[in-house]
Amino acid sequence: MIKKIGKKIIFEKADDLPPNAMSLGTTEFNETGSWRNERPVVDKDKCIACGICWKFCPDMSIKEDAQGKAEIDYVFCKGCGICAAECPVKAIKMIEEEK
Amino acid sequence: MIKKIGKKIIFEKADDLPPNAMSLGTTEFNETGSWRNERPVVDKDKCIACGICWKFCPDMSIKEDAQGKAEIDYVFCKGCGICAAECPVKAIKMIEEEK
Amino acid sequence: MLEIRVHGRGGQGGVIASKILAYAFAMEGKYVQAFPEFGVERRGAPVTAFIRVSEGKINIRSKIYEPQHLIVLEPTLLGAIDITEGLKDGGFIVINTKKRPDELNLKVKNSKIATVDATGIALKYRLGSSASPIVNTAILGGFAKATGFVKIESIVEAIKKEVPIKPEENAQAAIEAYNSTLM
Amino acid sequence: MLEIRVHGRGGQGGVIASKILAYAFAMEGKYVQAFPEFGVERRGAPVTAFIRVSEGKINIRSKIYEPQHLIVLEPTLLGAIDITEGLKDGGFIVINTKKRPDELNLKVKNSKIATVDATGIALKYRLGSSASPIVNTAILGGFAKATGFVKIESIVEAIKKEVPIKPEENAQAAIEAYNSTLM
Amino acid sequence: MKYSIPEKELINPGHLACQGCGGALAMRIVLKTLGENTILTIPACCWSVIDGPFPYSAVKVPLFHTAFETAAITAAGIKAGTKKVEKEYIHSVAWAGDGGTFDIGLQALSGAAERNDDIFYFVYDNEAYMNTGIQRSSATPKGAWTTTTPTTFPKLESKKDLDAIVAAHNVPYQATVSVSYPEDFTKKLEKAVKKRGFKFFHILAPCPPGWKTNPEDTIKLGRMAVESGIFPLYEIENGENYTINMPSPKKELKPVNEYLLKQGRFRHLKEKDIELIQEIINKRWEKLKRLAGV
Amino acid sequence: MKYSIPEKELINPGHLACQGCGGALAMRIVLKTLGENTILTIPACCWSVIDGPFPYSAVKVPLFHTAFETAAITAAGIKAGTKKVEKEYIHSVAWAGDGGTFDIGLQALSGAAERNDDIFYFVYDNEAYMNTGIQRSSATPKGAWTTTTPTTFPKLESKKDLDAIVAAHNVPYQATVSVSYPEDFTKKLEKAVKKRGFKFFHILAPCPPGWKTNPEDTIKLGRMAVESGIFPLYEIENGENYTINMPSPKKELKPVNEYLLKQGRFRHLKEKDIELIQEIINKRWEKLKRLAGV
Amino acid sequence: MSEQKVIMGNHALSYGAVTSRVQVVAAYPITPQTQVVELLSEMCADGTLDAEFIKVESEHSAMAASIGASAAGARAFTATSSQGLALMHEMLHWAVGARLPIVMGNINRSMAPPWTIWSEQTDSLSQRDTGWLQIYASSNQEVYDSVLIAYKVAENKKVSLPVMIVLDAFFLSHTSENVNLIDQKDADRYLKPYNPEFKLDIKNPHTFGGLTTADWYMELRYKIQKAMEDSIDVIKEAHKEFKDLFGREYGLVETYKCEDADTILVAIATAASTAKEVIDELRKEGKKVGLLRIRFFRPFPFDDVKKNLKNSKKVIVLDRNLSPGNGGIVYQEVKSALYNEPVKPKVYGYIAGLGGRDITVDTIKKLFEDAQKSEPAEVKWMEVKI
Amino acid sequence: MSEQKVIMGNHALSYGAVTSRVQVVAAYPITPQTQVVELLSEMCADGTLDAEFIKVESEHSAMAASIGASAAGARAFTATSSQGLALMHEMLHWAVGARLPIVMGNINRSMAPPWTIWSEQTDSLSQRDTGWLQIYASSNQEVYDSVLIAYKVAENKKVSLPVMIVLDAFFLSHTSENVNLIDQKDADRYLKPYNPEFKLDIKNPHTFGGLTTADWYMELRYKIQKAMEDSIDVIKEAHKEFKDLFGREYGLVETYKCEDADTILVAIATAASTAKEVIDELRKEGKKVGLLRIRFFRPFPFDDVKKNLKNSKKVIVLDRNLSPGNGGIVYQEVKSALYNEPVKPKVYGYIAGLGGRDITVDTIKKLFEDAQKSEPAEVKWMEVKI
Ligand SMILES: Cc1ncc(C[n+]2csc(CCOP(=O)(O)OP(=O)(O)O)c2C)c(N)n1
Ligand SMILES: Cc1ncc(C[n+]2csc(CCOP(=O)(O)OP(=O)(O)O)c2C)c(N)n1
Ligand code: SF4
Ligand code: SF4
Ligand code: SF4
Ligand code: SF4
Repeated sequence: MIKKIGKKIIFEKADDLPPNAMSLGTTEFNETGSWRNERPVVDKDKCIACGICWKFCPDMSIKEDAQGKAEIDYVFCKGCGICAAECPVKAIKMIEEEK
Repeated sequence: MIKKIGKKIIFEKADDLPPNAMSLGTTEFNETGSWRNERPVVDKDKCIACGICWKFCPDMSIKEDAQGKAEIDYVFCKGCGICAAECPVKAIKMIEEEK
Repeated sequence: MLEIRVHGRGGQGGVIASKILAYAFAMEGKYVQAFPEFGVERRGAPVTAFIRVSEGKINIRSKIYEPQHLIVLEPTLLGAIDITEGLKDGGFIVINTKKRPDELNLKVKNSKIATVDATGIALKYRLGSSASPIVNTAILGGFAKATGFVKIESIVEAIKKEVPIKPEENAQAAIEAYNSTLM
Repeated sequence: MLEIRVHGRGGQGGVIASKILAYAFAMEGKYVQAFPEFGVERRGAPVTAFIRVSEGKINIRSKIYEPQHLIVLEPTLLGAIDITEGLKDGGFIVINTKKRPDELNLKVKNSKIATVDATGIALKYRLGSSASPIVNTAILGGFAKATGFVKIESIVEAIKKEVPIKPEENAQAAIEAYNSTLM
Repeated sequence: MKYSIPEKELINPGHLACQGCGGALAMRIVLKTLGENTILTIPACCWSVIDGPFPYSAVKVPLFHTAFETAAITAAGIKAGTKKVEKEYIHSVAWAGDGGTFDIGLQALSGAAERNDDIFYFVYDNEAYMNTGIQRSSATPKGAWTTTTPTTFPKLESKKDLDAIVAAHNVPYQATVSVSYPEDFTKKLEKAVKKRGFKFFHILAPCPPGWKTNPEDTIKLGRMAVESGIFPLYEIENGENYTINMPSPKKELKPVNEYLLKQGRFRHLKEKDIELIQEIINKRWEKLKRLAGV
Repeated sequence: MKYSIPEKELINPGHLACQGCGGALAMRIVLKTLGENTILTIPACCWSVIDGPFPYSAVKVPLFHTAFETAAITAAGIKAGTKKVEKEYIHSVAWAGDGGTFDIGLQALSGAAERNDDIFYFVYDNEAYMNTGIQRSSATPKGAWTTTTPTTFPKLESKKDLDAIVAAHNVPYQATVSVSYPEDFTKKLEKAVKKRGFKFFHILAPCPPGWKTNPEDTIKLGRMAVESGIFPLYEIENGENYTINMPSPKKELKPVNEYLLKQGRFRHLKEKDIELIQEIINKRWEKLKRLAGV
Repeated sequence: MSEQKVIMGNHALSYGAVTSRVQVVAAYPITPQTQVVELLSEMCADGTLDAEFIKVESEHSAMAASIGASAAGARAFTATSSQGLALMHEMLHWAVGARLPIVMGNINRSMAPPWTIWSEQTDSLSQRDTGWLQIYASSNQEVYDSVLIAYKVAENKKVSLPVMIVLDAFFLSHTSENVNLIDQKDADRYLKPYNPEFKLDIKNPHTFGGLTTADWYMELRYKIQKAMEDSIDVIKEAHKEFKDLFGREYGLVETYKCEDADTILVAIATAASTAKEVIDELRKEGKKVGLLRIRFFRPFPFDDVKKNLKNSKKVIVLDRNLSPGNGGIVYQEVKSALYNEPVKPKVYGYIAGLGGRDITVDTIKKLFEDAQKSEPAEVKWMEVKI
Repeated sequence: MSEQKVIMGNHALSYGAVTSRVQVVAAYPITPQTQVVELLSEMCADGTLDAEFIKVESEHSAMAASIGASAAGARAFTATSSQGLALMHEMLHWAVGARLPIVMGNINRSMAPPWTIWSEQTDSLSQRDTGWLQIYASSNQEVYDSVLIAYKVAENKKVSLPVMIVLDAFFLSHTSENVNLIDQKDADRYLKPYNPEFKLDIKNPHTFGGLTTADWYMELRYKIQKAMEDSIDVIKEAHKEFKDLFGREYGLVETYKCEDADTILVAIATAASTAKEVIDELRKEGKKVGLLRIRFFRPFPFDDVKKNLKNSKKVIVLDRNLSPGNGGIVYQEVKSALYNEPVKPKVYGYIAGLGGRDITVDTIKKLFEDAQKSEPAEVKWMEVKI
């Protein structure tokens, strides 16, 4: 029997598997936020909602908040820093993750 | 033991063979004159020794005679007719092989 | 079991001839096999094909080493190769030539020789080009006549089914050959 | 047999650290094995490597499931993954951090914890870039000090032989780490 | 928030690309425009890892993982299959790295282009075999370090001119694009979606570990590549009609040295090496302008 | 007798080519100039039969028969080997048919060209897979019959522009040549022999059974191909410098219909098909002249 | 209703594909397979067959295209031989791992170098570890029928594996003989349209073949082996249904006068057909001999082989192939299959007929003679000139 | 004089190539082989190795280039893994038919799909019919030493065949351990420059591999088989000379406590190394167990296998591979080898460790346990989750 724990898929035995290794779930099981050394932090006051950070994020980790401003999805954000680098008004800062 | 009968190479047994199928003789064993339906015949009077037939023969079957004129090597000539077609003075005729 | 060998030159259609002939036999309810000599012959080089015909299923699947009958599409081959290699006694040899059988001087012991001018017939029906007429259908008429093994009607029907270009003319050529075969 | 596990992130040199350490042991006459966790980890993702050390030939060639000792190159990992999985009692854990062992609050039963500021030392010797300093050589000094299993001289020599870029500085970093390890 | 490219995401986060991966971003942009009537074929490349391990997947369209050398032909096979079994028109998409395209997959690509198979072919070009740890491909630029072109003997040969090779096949549509210019990219995709036959996209996709660059510089590097003319953006229709999109053919190219020196893989280059590279760029740029008739 | 090309023969008669084979003649011409310091690599093609069955061989230089798809790379391997073990400079020569070049061998060819491997590559182009009995290759011209492009559905696609593909690799020397112009052919060979790096020759080699032509017309057809501009003779150096040798760029091309209709493989073509083909030729000829700057 | 034709083995394959209503054909020419492709391309051109024909640039691509088409849910067909088969090798593994019911004809031809175009089974037998089902045919009728049977088996959800139909170069491929073609309507009753459990489906998007770690890869291989084992019954059913509809009977193996035989010849392909002549002759001489023709070499028909051989005293295996450094492949596998049986016949292995050397009635007789008077050995050669 | 290093198996291959003074390297990267190529390209770049390095565009070309170089008389080396090996397949046959003494490293990795990069021997074992000699190594020292031995054997005129050195992905390829490198001068005494009997030689021009009819093709295959058989003695000599010069001893097989064993485990590669631990443990428990490691799988060491197994009661074969539709490859071949012996042990076969699943001390113990209490079967799985 196939179990699901959150986004994780747990097989018990061969019979559970699709024979051709067909996918059954999404990579959202993989919380890549843990990869981060630095975290982007949005200064909402500065943000002009231009969408540039959203456009360039390779990890779909920028969302819109209620005000239409940028909001980071820390579950997945890998901390690459592209958003900070590309923000035209420097509304995003990268700060070191706590060690 | 490897025997040679004319240009033909006769093996007796596996030991005679080069292990990698290396050639030991030339295709001259193969008298391709037998393929001919028509034979080129040179009219030596017309031949101006321009060498054009020689140049175009795919079977190296045109030689020089004592006068420097074209001579056909009937052992190999396959009778394609190129020489006759290309001869600028029509010194070569194709005539049917006897049946 | 009938075992027949066909001789021709690369490009002449000897292999197709063998197939048509086999088909003709098959239409008469026989089991057949037709196959070429397994080579890489080029245009102009001598080629060979074979036919087996039997009342029952043919299990044997090796080559034919000792045919009983021969079909020769190209008279110039008679000088070039030994067409009678392995030939069994007592069969038929059908040859495309203008000559009469007795003019040929073939060294065979007990075979019956038949000749037919398949080239002339092919030219008449404009089969192939004049430089290389296609004689493979005509000669089958000769074979039918000489041997009596297969009906000319079967040959004609096989030709009509198997020959894509000018089937009618090819059939006519076979009939004409049938009618002009010399023995 | 010593069995050691190394934790780091893709790009930090944890696998090389394991190899240098193994080499250092080998120079002291030991038989060694050093190998990475066999994965496809990308830059940033957690990676693991292993070392076996023995007096005799090592025949066993399966992975290490229950290491006795740990080396942790990246303090942020302590939160991200369970570094103590399968850990045997009674070994050493050497961690790159500015903190003192007792500040770490690690849930381990009987392991001795040592810390060393490998990052600080790497930065000082300009190993790697300031954004991603290379801490793998420094921490080995800490390991030598904490465990006493291998001489710092062997570590230094192994570094000099194995590290192609800035071997001297890396060696110095290891020595400085050796001298500043806290337990 | 302003959305200058389609809002809809057809890939999921949690995928396994490195921090700042240009190749991941490229896929994100492409799927936005192609939409759900798309079937992907991916040969061995970083994306065979990025998409996630079984039983997970990052993309929300069907994806067939195929052998390294077969991207174009597998996509052509899929196209032929869908023609027979599906009622809807389907974009059959081959998505490969530069190694899978310029090298081991070139023959299949050329075959599909010659037959004008009705597929999309995308190469996300990170200029080396990244998935196996940064070895030279024929897309690796002259002078670059890789693990098989050590700094003692960096790559001698120029980058293979794949775009010219594809153009020689006279395919209906082809373009060079960059993750740093998503709007240009999207516009070209929209154009191509309407065409039938073979459509080819060459994407420059910066790769932080492979180029030895900082992840946050991915977009910047893509921009510098375009502006310096080392990777100009242009389209070709039917192998003949060239349109240069960027940089402006009227302006001078920005010098390439800044682009090169931002990357660890070029850091060993001497000044005269860089000059040589600059020369080659200038020459190619002139040629491109000639072809575009500007 | 007058010898306008080198007299020496490096192949033997008795070989197994058909009557009037252009491919056989091509080899004869090439070996005359390359001479005895030559090692041939031949993949599957008519020449694997022409050379003769074991234990015989038609050529008087070393010849290595190799797999169909590997001509260029096997020759590159041989070159690398001889570099290490031979004192003399050796011409390592890949000799392949169009199928082995345009299709299944293209990738190896492109790889060798990209690395600028120091070899000769000759394709004798008879415009189909002849050895296996006349199947379509990507070198088969538009409109031609082959056994896989029956007259009910003759080849749709144009001949792949391999010369442009090779040119995109910027190789030191490449040329188109014809067996009907042995002197031009020889001159180019002499030029190429002096170059180091990748040298490419594209030979049009008429094939009587494959083209359904009379054997005696082989040379004539080669000439008509050149004069009609369907196969112009030209050279390219470093992928850039084009020189047109024949026909004269100053004169009008001869119409192609005579060339086509002499061949059985085109006999099914309708007038408008021929017009279309003529148009394509004219366009390509204009393009070639543009590239050559004439 | 059925039509009788006289066709070569290659055309039997083509007609089999047509009768099976294949939807995508991707193939590349090679002697001795070309006629398969030529006829199919004609029939696609003139509309006889409603299929996409991809004229690929290599066999590697032929298999890759077939894989793509099959993954998209279409019925895919291809054919090749020797070098072409070898060039496909990576993709042969692929078709299996992807569990795609592709059917391919392979015309056996010996492997180069030196160049050769003649019959030998090393090309396909050396693919024995790729996971393809393999049928070795011994007549053109069997070739034709096997195409339909192959799809029937391959597409069965319990199997989902590709099938190779193997025929000897020239001895079948170029030999024309009587073949009864099945009426399309009847064929359609036997073989239903392909309706895959999984396919690339935009309405139900999934990824196929993603990176699989040590956690589950082994189980996927287990499932392939299981499918092979399950295919035995599926094949038997397919054969039974075929017989019921069309009257022709096939098995995993074919036996000929085995019941009371004390010496049994094991062979595959056309050599087994010729061997029947020998069996008949020897039987006439009063010798208790029989023939076991292995028709399905994969899955290896363990039960049939054991059952039919166990009561014999001597087994003679004829191998038209060579695994250098070991010996004949069928010999090896037959011995291995019998190994753990309580009572075992002596098993003799002979290699014969490589590179197109003819296997005649005489050749086969010699095997019986030699096995009478000698002991088995790892590698014995028949009719090699040494 | 020799230097000790701590190197991964991949580098052991590279160093082996350097010590063997290879002249042409043509290779293409693939996980888990890349380090072999990377180190060699570095050493070619900096002059440590005086060789031509051809950075080919595919593995198919890697083997073709090696073939060309070897045919020209140079010592050629390459390395690959799984998909790359499979892609070379046609050229593997080629190297054998052309009789070229190429040496290749293959890092075992399971075959896709699904994608996988982990250890399993199906990739190389499924090349068992191509005619390559195959060495399965179980330590990095053995990998390194085997490169020299491989050339020594391959280049012997009696052999003239290519050799594959196989090492498990990660378990050897990426595992660094103590390796003693041989001093170049000593190595040169062992391995002389390659001096081929035949080569592409402008001074003595010949054609190689021309079309060969049924007249003689079979005899050429016979010679390949003969070379395989002759290689047994050549290998033994090469091992002896190696031992005399460098002190390390190898055999076609390695035995461990076999003499008095009633149960013997047969395994290849690293699993056989781990098994020694198990043998030791079980011996301590008083069990008479032993290990037979097959080092050369081609030529198959019939005599050594028979000799060492014939006095045992039970043989357990561990297969990290699968031939779908048959079973474990080593199992099959061992049974086949023992078949005609007068007295035969029971032979058990188990499939374990596919796709990188770890084969631990526990795994191997379970084999012994299972074989104690059960009967053999065609296919048994160990540690598969069903
Ligand atoms: C036949 C074959 N050879 C080699 C490999 C190993 N391999 C997997 S991905 C890869 C590199 C891919 O490079 P590229 O196409 O440039 O994509 P990238 O990894 O850079 O995204 C290689 C060499 C393989 N999977 N198959
Ligand atoms: C891998 C592989 N596929 C197919 C073949 C069969 N084959 C041999 S020659 C040939 C055609 C060669 O065509 P081309 O290269 O144009 O040369 P030509 O025969 O026309 O001279 C083919 C398809 C082969 N030998 N190997
Ligand atoms: S740091 Fe990178 S991953 Fe995180 S939100 Fe910014 S762009 Fe996305
Ligand atoms: S780029 Fe900067 S300003 Fe624009 S939406 Fe993002 S955070 Fe806001
Ligand atoms: S190596 Fe490069 S291309 Fe591959 S995932 Fe990482 S950043 Fe992307
Ligand atoms: S088929 Fe054509 S190319 Fe081949 S040998 Fe005959 S004429 Fe020459």
